[in-house]
Amino acid sequence: MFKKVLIANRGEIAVRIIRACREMGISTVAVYSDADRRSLHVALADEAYHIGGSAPAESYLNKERIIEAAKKSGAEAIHPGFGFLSENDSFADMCEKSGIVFIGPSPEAIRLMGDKITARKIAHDVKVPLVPGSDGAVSDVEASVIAAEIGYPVMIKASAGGGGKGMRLVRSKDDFESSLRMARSEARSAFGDDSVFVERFIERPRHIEIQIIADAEGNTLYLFERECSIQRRHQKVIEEAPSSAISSRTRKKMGEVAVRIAKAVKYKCAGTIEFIMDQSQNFYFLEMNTRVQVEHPVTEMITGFDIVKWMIRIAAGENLPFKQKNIVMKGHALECRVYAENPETNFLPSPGVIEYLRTPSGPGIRDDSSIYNGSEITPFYDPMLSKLVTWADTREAAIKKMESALREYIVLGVKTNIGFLIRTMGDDEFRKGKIDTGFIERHPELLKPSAAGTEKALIAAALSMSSSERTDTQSQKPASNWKLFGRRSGVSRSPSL
Amino acid sequence: MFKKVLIANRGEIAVRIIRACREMGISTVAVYSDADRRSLHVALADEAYHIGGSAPAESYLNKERIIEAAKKSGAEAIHPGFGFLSENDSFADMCEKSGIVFIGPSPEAIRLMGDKITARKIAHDVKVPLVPGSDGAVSDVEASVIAAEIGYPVMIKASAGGGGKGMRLVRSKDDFESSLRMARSEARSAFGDDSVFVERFIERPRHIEIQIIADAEGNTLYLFERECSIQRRHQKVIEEAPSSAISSRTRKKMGEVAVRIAKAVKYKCAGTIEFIMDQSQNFYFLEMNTRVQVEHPVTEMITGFDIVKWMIRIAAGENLPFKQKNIVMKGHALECRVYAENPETNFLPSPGVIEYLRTPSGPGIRDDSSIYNGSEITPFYDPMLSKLVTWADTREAAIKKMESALREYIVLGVKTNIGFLIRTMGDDEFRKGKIDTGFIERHPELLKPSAAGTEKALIAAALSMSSSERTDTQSQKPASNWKLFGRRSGVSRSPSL
Amino acid sequence: MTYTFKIFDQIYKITLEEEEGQLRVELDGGSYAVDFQKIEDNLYSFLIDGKSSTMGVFRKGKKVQVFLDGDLYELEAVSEREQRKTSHIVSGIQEIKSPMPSRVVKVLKGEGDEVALDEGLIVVEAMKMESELKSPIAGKVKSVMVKEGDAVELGTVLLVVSSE
Amino acid sequence: MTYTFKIFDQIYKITLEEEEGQLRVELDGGSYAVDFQKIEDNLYSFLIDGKSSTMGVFRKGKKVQVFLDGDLYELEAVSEREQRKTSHIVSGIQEIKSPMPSRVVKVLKGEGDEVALDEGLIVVEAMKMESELKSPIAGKVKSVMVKEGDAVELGTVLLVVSSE
Repeated sequence: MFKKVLIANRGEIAVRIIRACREMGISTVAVYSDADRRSLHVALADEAYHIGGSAPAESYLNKERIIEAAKKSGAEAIHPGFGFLSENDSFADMCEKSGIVFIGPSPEAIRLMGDKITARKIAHDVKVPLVPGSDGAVSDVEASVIAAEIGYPVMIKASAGGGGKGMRLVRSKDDFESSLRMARSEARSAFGDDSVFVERFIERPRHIEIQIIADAEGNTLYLFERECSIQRRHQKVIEEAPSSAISSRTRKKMGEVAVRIAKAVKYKCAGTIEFIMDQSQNFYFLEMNTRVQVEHPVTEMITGFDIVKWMIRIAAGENLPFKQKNIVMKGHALECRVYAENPETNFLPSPGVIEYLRTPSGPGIRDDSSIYNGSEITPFYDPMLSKLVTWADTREAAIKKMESALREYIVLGVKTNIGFLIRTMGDDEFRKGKIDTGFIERHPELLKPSAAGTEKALIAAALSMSSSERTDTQSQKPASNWKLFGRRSGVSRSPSL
Repeated sequence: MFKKVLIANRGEIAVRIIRACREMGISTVAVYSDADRRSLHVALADEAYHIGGSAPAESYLNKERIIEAAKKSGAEAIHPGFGFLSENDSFADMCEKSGIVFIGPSPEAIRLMGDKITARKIAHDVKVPLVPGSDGAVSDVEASVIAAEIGYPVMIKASAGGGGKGMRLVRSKDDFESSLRMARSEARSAFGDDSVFVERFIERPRHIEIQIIADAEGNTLYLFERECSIQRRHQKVIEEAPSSAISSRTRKKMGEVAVRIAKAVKYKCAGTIEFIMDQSQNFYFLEMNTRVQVEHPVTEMITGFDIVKWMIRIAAGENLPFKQKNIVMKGHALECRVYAENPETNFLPSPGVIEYLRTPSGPGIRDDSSIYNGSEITPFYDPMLSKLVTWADTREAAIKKMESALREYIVLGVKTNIGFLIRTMGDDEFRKGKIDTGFIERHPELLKPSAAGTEKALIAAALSMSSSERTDTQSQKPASNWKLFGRRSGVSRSPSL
Repeated sequence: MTYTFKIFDQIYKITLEEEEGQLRVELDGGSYAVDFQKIEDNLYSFLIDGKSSTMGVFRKGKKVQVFLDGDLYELEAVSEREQRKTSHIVSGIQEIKSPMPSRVVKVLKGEGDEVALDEGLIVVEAMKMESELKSPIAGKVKSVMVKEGDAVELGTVLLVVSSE
Repeated sequence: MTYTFKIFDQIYKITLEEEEGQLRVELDGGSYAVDFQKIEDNLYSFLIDGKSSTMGVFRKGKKVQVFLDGDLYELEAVSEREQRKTSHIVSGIQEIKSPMPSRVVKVLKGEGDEVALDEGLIVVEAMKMESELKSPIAGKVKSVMVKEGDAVELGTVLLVVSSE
């Protein structure tokens, strides 16, 4: 096993990987940008190296600086997390050439699956159904012709993309040109490549993905599905496992298809095959993510399988001691991504300092987070604060647990989507599992604070007005109860704020 | 199912029960003493009623005030938690007579098992082995005669006791008199009854207990064992499930014995049968706790069974839909009780305000706690801050996870036993499972900070001396990174504290 | 003491009074006993007729934000005179402000350009996500304050559009 | 700047100096590059030769407490003269102080009573747990400051014992 691993990432996924390493007795090396000196991944790692400016291009995308930090620290392997360099085949190649193990699949597998057009060809070759669309990157003119051919609505997607960047849904011909321009521009700034392709948009589609894991000997297992249909701006917000929409027959079929795709590229590592599914359980290959997924915890909760630890073990040469039949699922898990964003203004990010934080905990609660009291959400990176995960024996119980846990969350200093998540947990369609990727668009009422809290808010506001002149003297922490012993009741019923 | 439940307790167990109710759609009513107005159980409950002064006798032991609060709020049932009124048969009786369901066993079962001498008789009747000792409460003279008869070391125990109060180990005749006096005095102030009994002390004993659950129809299941051998001052500090010391044959035997005892008193509710076990897996009945146990989470983690929810369901008239064969265990769970106390001064409590708190989280971590940033540990109640629980596939992995999680814990403002717990997780005997109730006594080196941190502490101390004159200007929070954008590097390498 | 607030475009009157050492609130015809305790700066535990809530309270002049159950409620103290005003007519001169610290990716309209209601004016990027800001009125671009590549703060005026 | 501290009954010298904008520490023959950042009041993130630690630091006069990995390290700044002093001889007059806020349950010895080393003097209770405080020396009880039932603060002198 490795003695030391460098984590080429930040935020909660860096923390997740550092925790896995600590528990395995592996020393950890963090890297950080100017903006991240106070971040939790720096605090929790054994060592930390500064690698450049706050903009990702100057630090977390700076391959040379990261390799340099690995060499300086003596790390034998690099875990890339997700985003940044995780699906960059040339970085995986550089690691190999520097004698450092890249904790992920081969550069070749990344390259093949990283290009969506190649990936579709591979899937097609192993008889996996595909959504009709352009056969590859297209010019502006071709794009509009193909869009007309397959019929609106269509999706425009960045060839090099992922995570919803450079992706646009176009419902009518009139919007096509401007959407194409936006998609290319986003693709260029996110991936340095503005190629896009076009495909049919499936009405009320569900996003279902299969988690797979494979070792160097080619043992390839599927860890069942995740349903990730609740999305905003084409980014997942709520994920769950298992999906309430598929039969065990479909589950098995999807799992076997996923394993077939992985084997086609001699895949070795954890990976995810994403599918789009229509309302009749017909599924089509979307893409493969050749890395750990944001939403991997829900799979861990229902299987008891630690995906991150196994990625590290496989990279270190261990083989999976399980067979497919040893992988069983129990109960239901739900993940809510808590973002520093404002649902009322189309989910605009809300950077700032976490002035006060109280997180939910207790039975069946898992909080994968990188925030703490006093931590800072900068505008340089994804505004995800935490992944709140619940497990219970049924979907209904997991939803109730999530709703209750979200109500315990207190985050002051930045706006969050917690209220929106609470309302979604209470939504009748959501509870019944009637979800698809258009769910949020269809439910604008979930975005606004509910009027239910109006009276309470009014009382709090009135008290704050009445106490304006005393703010300064009241801003200290209350004295210890021990000291207040004698004069307790006066304090307990203080009539003004 | 109940619409509203009153929780007649405080601290983390009140929070645990409130969370269970919230998730079941039951409204919750908290009660609080003067010292607890700002406590988490008050914040998380739907309603809260003040019931008196900070001393337990004036509030959490005040039966009339609690029943009054239940009637006023319209609560249909009362959950007593542990400690306080949880094993008070007259309170259970009062509830019944007031038309309020007591979430626990019948007053009769509490009464029978609450008196240790009666409990021993019942166990003896159903052929459960007992530790040799006095047959009941004894006078000072009788006590010393019996002690001499069964041979030192002997234990003195309060008849009405529990939780280590009024309990004393006596290793030689010389100490007997003073120990007896202390035990009686503690028993009197804790339970209002100074009767004690005497029994043989088993060398290097392990404390093993069986969790049972029984419904009104008499379906009685055992949820396997917990090992609670790591104790200080006769109070449990670290618990785990399963025990690494017992064979599956012993496990089954103990489970069946426990069910026999429960059935003998027509037990209905969750309960725990405590045994003392010698190094050859011979076990003797100690006592039955007719309530939820502090350490119930480890059982929940390995079985996926929610003990608190089932207590409520059974009290509401539901029956267990499981058979013994449906209860399976998976993996290993560990619980560490994090106390505000100083291990170096024989675990003296350390009350105060939590000035800063950062808790561990992530996969396999469960933190049952009632503290938060700014909360207060008063000298009126048990100084337990949190029960940190880890789950992993093996005991070794659960220990490593616990060690890593404990290192993430930051609590400023009060002294804690976290360092002691970290060192215990790293102790060779503990890792090998060579534990017994004398473990902490045998390992005084675990109580003191390790010298490993000396250099780091010296560096921090020197920096604090060098910065004395600048303390005030530095005491603000750092400005937003966004604002510091341009002058970042100067700040990031600030050469003085 | 009576206060008047606007929230969700509704006007509410609320009265605070002390009665035998107990704070009482009159609101919308109801009367409530209120007890509260400070938890930390800006964070309070409330018991309103025995019902428990933890709320964050942030006041800046006449505006008060209240954090409750994951939501931020925005209230505004209003005077008698303001209560009679109807909501703003969206016309006249409109400033397009940056909704957060961001970078200007593309300026879609120049000075003097005609714009339709909801037509895109400018594209900004923050946290790797692009947002197109649209015109709240039909009219003409009066001035453009920024150029592509500029880093802008929250509230920076980017363009001014006029309906005249 | 050089500081001298006592910790675990050992004396250490530690030197801080700035070198090309980088803080360096000399300690026990080793030299370390130190970078630190404030997290909150009294809490700092340290990188010592690239090794990461989060430490709480509390200073009161010459005493410094450092929180690290669940432990509280107690350090004391010492002068040259103090370094030569040996540890206190446990004799003379000893004050028995309350180790925490508590209640006096039983006073076991009265004024003038003889006491042996480690003999019980007084029983106090806090958080429902009784503790017997023992005599650190053999001698006589000089005075008793409290009576049964008294509530006492941390550090309150309960009894005075003298070896003479």
